[in-house]
Amino acid sequence: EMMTEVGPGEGQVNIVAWAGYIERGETDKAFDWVTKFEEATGCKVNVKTANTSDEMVALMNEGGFDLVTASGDASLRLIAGKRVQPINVDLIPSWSTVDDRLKDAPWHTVDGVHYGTPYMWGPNVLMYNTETFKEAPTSWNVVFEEMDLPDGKTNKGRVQAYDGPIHIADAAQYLMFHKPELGIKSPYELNEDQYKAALDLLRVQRTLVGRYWHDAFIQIDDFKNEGVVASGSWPFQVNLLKADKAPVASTIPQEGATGWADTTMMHVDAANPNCAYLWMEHSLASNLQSDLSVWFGANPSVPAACTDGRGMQTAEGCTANGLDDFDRIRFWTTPVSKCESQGECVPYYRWVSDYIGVIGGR
Amino acid sequence: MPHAVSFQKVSRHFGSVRAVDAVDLEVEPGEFFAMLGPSGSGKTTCLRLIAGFEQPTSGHIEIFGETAEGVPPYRRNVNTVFQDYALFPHLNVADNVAYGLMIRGVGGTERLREAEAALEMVKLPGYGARKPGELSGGQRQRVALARALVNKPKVLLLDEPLGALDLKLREQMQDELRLLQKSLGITFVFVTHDQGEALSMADRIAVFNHGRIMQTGTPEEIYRRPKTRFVADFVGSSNVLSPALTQRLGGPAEWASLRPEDIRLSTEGAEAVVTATSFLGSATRVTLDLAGEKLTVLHPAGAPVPAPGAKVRIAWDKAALHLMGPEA
Amino acid sequence: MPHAVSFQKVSRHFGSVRAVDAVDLEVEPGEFFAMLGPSGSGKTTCLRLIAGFEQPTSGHIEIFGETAEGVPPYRRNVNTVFQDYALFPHLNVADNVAYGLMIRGVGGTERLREAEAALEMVKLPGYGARKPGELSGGQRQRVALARALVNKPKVLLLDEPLGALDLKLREQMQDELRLLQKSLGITFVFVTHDQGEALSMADRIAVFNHGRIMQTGTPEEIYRRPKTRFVADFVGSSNVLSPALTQRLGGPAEWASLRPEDIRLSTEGAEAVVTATSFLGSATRVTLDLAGEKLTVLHPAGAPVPAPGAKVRIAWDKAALHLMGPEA
Amino acid sequence: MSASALKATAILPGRGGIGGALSDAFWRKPTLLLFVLLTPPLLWLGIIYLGSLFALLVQSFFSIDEFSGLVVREFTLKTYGELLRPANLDIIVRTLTMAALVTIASAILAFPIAYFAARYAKGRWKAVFYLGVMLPLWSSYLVKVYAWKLILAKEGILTWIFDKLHLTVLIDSWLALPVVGGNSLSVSPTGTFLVFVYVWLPFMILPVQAALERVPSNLLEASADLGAAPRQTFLNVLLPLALPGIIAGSIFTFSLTLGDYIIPQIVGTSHLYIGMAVYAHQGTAGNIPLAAAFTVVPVVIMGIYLWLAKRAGAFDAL
Amino acid sequence: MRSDRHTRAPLRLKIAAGIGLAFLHLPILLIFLYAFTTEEKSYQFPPPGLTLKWFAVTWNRPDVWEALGLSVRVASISTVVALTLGTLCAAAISQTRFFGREAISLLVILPIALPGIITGISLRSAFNLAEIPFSFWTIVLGHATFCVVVVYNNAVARFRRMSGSLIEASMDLGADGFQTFRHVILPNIGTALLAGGMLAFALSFDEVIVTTFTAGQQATLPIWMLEELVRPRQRPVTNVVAMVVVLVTFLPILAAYYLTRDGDQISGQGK
Ligand SMILES: Nc1ncnc2c1ncn2[C@@H]1O[C@H](COP(=O)(O)OP(=O)(O)OP(=O)(O)O)[C@@H](O)[C@H]1O
Ligand SMILES: Nc1ncnc2c1ncn2[C@@H]1O[C@H](COP(=O)(O)OP(=O)(O)OP(=O)(O)O)[C@@H](O)[C@H]1O
Ligand SMILES: NCCCCNCCCN
Ligand SMILES: [Mg+2]
Ligand SMILES: [Mg+2]
Repeated sequence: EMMTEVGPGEGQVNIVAWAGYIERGETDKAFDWVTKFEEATGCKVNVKTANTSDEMVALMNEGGFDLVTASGDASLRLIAGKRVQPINVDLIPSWSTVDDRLKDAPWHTVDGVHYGTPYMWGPNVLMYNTETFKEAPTSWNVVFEEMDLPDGKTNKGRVQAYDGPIHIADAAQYLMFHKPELGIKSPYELNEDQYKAALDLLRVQRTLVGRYWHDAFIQIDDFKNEGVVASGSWPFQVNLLKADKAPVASTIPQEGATGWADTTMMHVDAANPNCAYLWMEHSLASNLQSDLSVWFGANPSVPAACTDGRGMQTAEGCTANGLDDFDRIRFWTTPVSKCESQGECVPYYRWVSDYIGVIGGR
Repeated sequence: MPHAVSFQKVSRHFGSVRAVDAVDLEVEPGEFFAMLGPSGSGKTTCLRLIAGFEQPTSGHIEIFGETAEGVPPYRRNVNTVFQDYALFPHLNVADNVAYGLMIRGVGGTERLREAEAALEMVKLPGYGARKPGELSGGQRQRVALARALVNKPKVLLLDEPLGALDLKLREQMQDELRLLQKSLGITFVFVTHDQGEALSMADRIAVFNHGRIMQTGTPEEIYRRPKTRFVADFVGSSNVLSPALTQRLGGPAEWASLRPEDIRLSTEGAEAVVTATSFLGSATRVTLDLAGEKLTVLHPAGAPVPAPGAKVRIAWDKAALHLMGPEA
Repeated sequence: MPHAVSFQKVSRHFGSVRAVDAVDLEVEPGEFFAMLGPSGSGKTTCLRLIAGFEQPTSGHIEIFGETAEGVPPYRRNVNTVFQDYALFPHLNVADNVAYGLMIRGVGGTERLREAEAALEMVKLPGYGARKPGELSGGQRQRVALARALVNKPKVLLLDEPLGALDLKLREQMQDELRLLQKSLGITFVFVTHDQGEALSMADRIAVFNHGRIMQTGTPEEIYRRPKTRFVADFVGSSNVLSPALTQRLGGPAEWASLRPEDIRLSTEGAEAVVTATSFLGSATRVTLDLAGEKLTVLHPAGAPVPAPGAKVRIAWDKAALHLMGPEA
Repeated sequence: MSASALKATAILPGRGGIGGALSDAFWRKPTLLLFVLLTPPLLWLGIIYLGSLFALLVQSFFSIDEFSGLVVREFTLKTYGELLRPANLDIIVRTLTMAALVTIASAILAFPIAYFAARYAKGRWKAVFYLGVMLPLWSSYLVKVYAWKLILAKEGILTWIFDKLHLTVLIDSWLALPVVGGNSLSVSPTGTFLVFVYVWLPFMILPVQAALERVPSNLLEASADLGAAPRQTFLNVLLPLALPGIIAGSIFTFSLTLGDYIIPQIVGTSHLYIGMAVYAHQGTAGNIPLAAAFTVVPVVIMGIYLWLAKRAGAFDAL
Repeated sequence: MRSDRHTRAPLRLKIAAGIGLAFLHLPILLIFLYAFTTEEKSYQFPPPGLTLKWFAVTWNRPDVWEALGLSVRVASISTVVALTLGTLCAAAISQTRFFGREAISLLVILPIALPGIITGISLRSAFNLAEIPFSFWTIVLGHATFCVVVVYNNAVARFRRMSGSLIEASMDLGADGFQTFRHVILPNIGTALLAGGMLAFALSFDEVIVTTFTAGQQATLPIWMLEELVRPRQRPVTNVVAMVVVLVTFLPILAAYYLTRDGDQISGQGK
């Protein structure tokens, strides 16, 4: 049921996307990669913002959308649930320009079949307040363990964590570094003991966190108005806060970082398949990759976007965003029970309910 | 000429309640007919059967010779003056009165003219522009009357129309209503539980109890020759004598009634003890204990009133003792 | 012994309305005192001044010799039976009656016992568990009475307590109330606009009009010797004769009152025309036209009733003509 | 007049036409009228609304496939097992506690306003009170909630005011309390509570005022007459008689708190409430069966609540 | 009229009522204040400066008009539906007696007594099951469902106060069922329907939760506000919108108050 040709556009395309992924110049006039597309193709772009991978899966399960910018922890679920359709890369002329590291990435390629076009990837950084931290913190411990921060005050109530079960992986990665005896190979593949250790760490974190962040913009607000000084975050928030002249910066501490690599995937029942294909091509072929990587502070899936001058990105910018750190980042992926590294792992559904429990104080 | 209203074995039951129970009734054209009876005796239900708000459970109703069953109220040439007047609060007095004409499609000026004429008839000329809320109880009652009369109904039904008025106003309205009825010649069927009102106003009275008619007759008949203990008791606070007492007083062993105003305090006759006296203005009511039964005497004004506890003798005209048979 | 209630030049004004206007009043201990008057004449306001719901604009009030101004209702040993009873709908009958005791901290069993005793007194034993909504009007009235009496007040105020009851029940309650008052010896102050009620129940009556007391006296005084036209007219439907008519009939040129029951249809005397007759049961009311003035005669039962239009002559005892002076 | 009155017939012809015929039919068969009246609302509420509700509740007996997140349509009690896990019981208890506290606080705050409006405010003042309650009801719920965020934030208005008054210590010591405290007012259960009370308060005032307006003033006089001081009258007469109104209002405050997910998300500590849990399981996690199982909780609670309220006569006061 | 037996309120009551009203209104004044702030990204207190420019900005934002238009249309249609269903139900309940009356009054109250999120997700999952795509009408369906009750309550209360004999009086005077409805029932319950309708409109106009579940991709004003508040572009614009809504509704609320008050007086005059 893969499409074999792209016909004329249907007039619109409905996309589920992460905050900051699809901009039409409303927040900042300079960042607009939608208007020209709409003018050129006649496909009006409707965006529904989702805050977590789970929301994306839920929205796609419910239907009514053509495309989704799914991260690795959502993409495989969508494929397994038959919510997305195989992509005919022959209908996307710019496919060849895609980063080779991403072309056959396992989070969108199953049994050699492609289920989407790579969109963008990047790390989950540690955002911090530069007035509190004169120097960048070197460890994630500022958000995991109770301590006094450089300004002499405790970190209690002044740090945040992501309100999504996938944050368990951040804890696991922290333990990988600090408790090698647990034998964690991948933060997404945890046996019962490793999993328990991660939850225990998160329970400590709960005592430090006043409010978890769920929405990028609310996190921005909390950094401004609620005295939050450190949190796992996305480069996007860092960029926006900096633009508002807020005293923040970001870093990837010694333990490394989890990250995301997102794929534009198409719904099995997409009502607007032609516009969807046109968008996928647009996402690789235009200024989009370049501007997006500046705007969000992450890396394009088309390496040429760093250098070919179609958008604002530069080679230095790409390097700063970590284009060369691909191998250091552990990309979000859905934990499954039959895991490669140790046979039997705690599956994702338990992550979901247990993380709710941890936030609830259990 | 057919009867104005005729009931043939009409019953109206609500579940197990026999509100109206096999009633035969005839109201003559042009008559002022009163239905009298205690609360819950079925008077209102009878009226509603005539108006068409209730359907008989069984029996047959005719209005001026025409079958009434199955005819909705709005097709009966019969109008009602409701106990609470039921004036339309959103319409002014003139529009209230003209309502029936408006429904029948009478034009604006024409119907307002007729409404004004009707208001004049009830002595409320020039009140047309007021809202019902701005009228006193008696005035509202007249508007309700005008609203019904303007339609020239063949029968006018009135459900305790004077119940809410105070004494003075009530007496005045009684006189006016009667005058109006006589001058218009419309058949009035009038419901009341006030025996005085029924006696003073009606040409004929039907006394109701438990959904049945106990007696029908002129006020004099009802008052002087009650057929049953109930009627004697209910109409004017009569003394009802048990067969034993009647016999003791020299009559046959039958139930009897003896009007308080027919008893004289005298020097001879049966002896009784005064238990209470109560000044009524035009007379004094003296309550006696006669051989263990209570007896009321209406003692004319002027004469000296015996004190409670005094022994008195009582007398009456033979004719005043009305016999009702051994089983009344 | 001080007066039970004493008003000295008491006024209560609402803005420009003089609800009570410089009233002097004395109620004696143990008396059954009635306040009679038309609607809006200030009776309720007087009662509320005694109960403490209103404060006088000027003047002085004493209750059993103690100054009442400034004392809140809940500190006056006076209880009220409200016109619409004001029973607490959320409490059952027993708790309603026991309310005052509960407030005073009387224990549960004790106060329920007393409440039951009070209910017995008003002939409602065993009704304690019902809610007020499940009682008839007369029963509610009795509960309100029991609720007030259980506190053994020094003065009991009753604001038209029988107004909402129907005729039969009203008469019965009148008798019961009087008996109760006499047996308990509590001072009753009773408001009514029904002259019959006031006459038959009270030891003394104050007749109100426009916020002022027109006359105070025993029922007989009020009825037979009204001081003013207003009193004569309001108390019992008396004939009020203009000075001109009085003179024509052989009296001085003064206002006079002449009771309908004191007039006889006779063969001699002034000539008048019958305009209407109305059967009252114990008598017939005959309306006459005498030289253009309306005159009512109470014609005893039994005697033949003249037809409307007939010419009759009328007579009365000299003493029956009550003169009220040229300016009454 | 009398002559023409005697000429007319006693029974008049009908109006004719469809209207006339229909009117006659309705009169003859009142059940037909009842049927016509009730069909549209029953179709809408009885079939569509209750049908949907029922369909949702049925889904609580399904489960989801753990990997793909798709609903497995087979009967199971597994989802209820999940609902009864301690973390979820926490959510239920937390929500019920909050709803109860919000309801009580609203009642306490609403009473004086309603009482004043019902008994003392007259003429223009009555209108002022009416507007005073209706306007907040008409102002955007969301904007109000965000205004509170502004008020309660660590860098917010309350802090600013208390700072100017040199009373910051008051806020700080309150925030230091366990359970109710937190990092700042807007990140504490206290904040959530305040905003809930604020937003639902008008829903309590209106029915309480209606109930108080229906208390005849002579009952209060009767109470005073029987010796009750104002406080005793309040406790023994006014409060019991206003109770149906309070219950009617509490239907709103309680149920709105039970289901709201926006307020605790914007002002709160990330601890879940039932509304948030339902929203998260439905929207974020796509776990419709668990979301449905969660909704059973308010449905059961409100069912019992409504039944009790109906018995207390609260529906008349709504 | 002597409802005013108590002339003066106790001071403590006045203070408590005053505090309550202040609590209700100070945050609203704040909303008004921030409609004029010069700071556009985030709020700070006190505002750095005041300006009127946001009114112009708001006026020129097409998304505001779109959302407003949708909200007005949804609320109007929902109100019409609620008026119809609520009046029918109220008429049936108060004019007739039948088995299941109690159940119906419960049924009508249920949608507002159950949290909105339940109404929302029930309808949403029903739409899914029935494969009904989201549309204007799915929003109306959700809103009208919980609006019925406010109309119903107002109408039932008015019916209860309306003397039962009015309808009989009308029929007695020759008006059939439809004429009676047109000339007596409607004028008498009119103001109650108006008040109920206004409340229904208000509820619908401001509903977030049910809309979230039944709107799909459409943005009513509250949904627009939610988006705007979470991801602010020009923060004061939301305040301007909120403020204008309050001011624009001021007069109709006042009008409804006087209308229904008069209605109560008329129907309460029966003594
Ligand atoms: N619609 C009804 N449903 C059930 N019972 C009814 C109905 N209408 C009347 N009844 C009962 O029928 C009986 C007669 O009622 P009706 O109203 O005719 O009495 P009434 O003589 O007019 O009394 P009142 O003087 O109190 O008005 C009463 O017992 C009453 O309760
Ligand atoms: N609170 C008040 N405010 C203004 N006017 C009042 C008030 N209370 C009574 N009045 C007026 O004072 C006058 C006397 O009223 P009051 O209630 O004492 O009369 P009443 O004799 O009891 O009449 P009714 O027989 O109608 O009960 C009336 O004109 C009344 O309108
Ligand atoms: N004024 C808006 C508050 C939202 C209330 N919504 C009630 C709907 C309940 N289903
Ligand atoms: Mg009756
Ligand atoms: Mg009075």
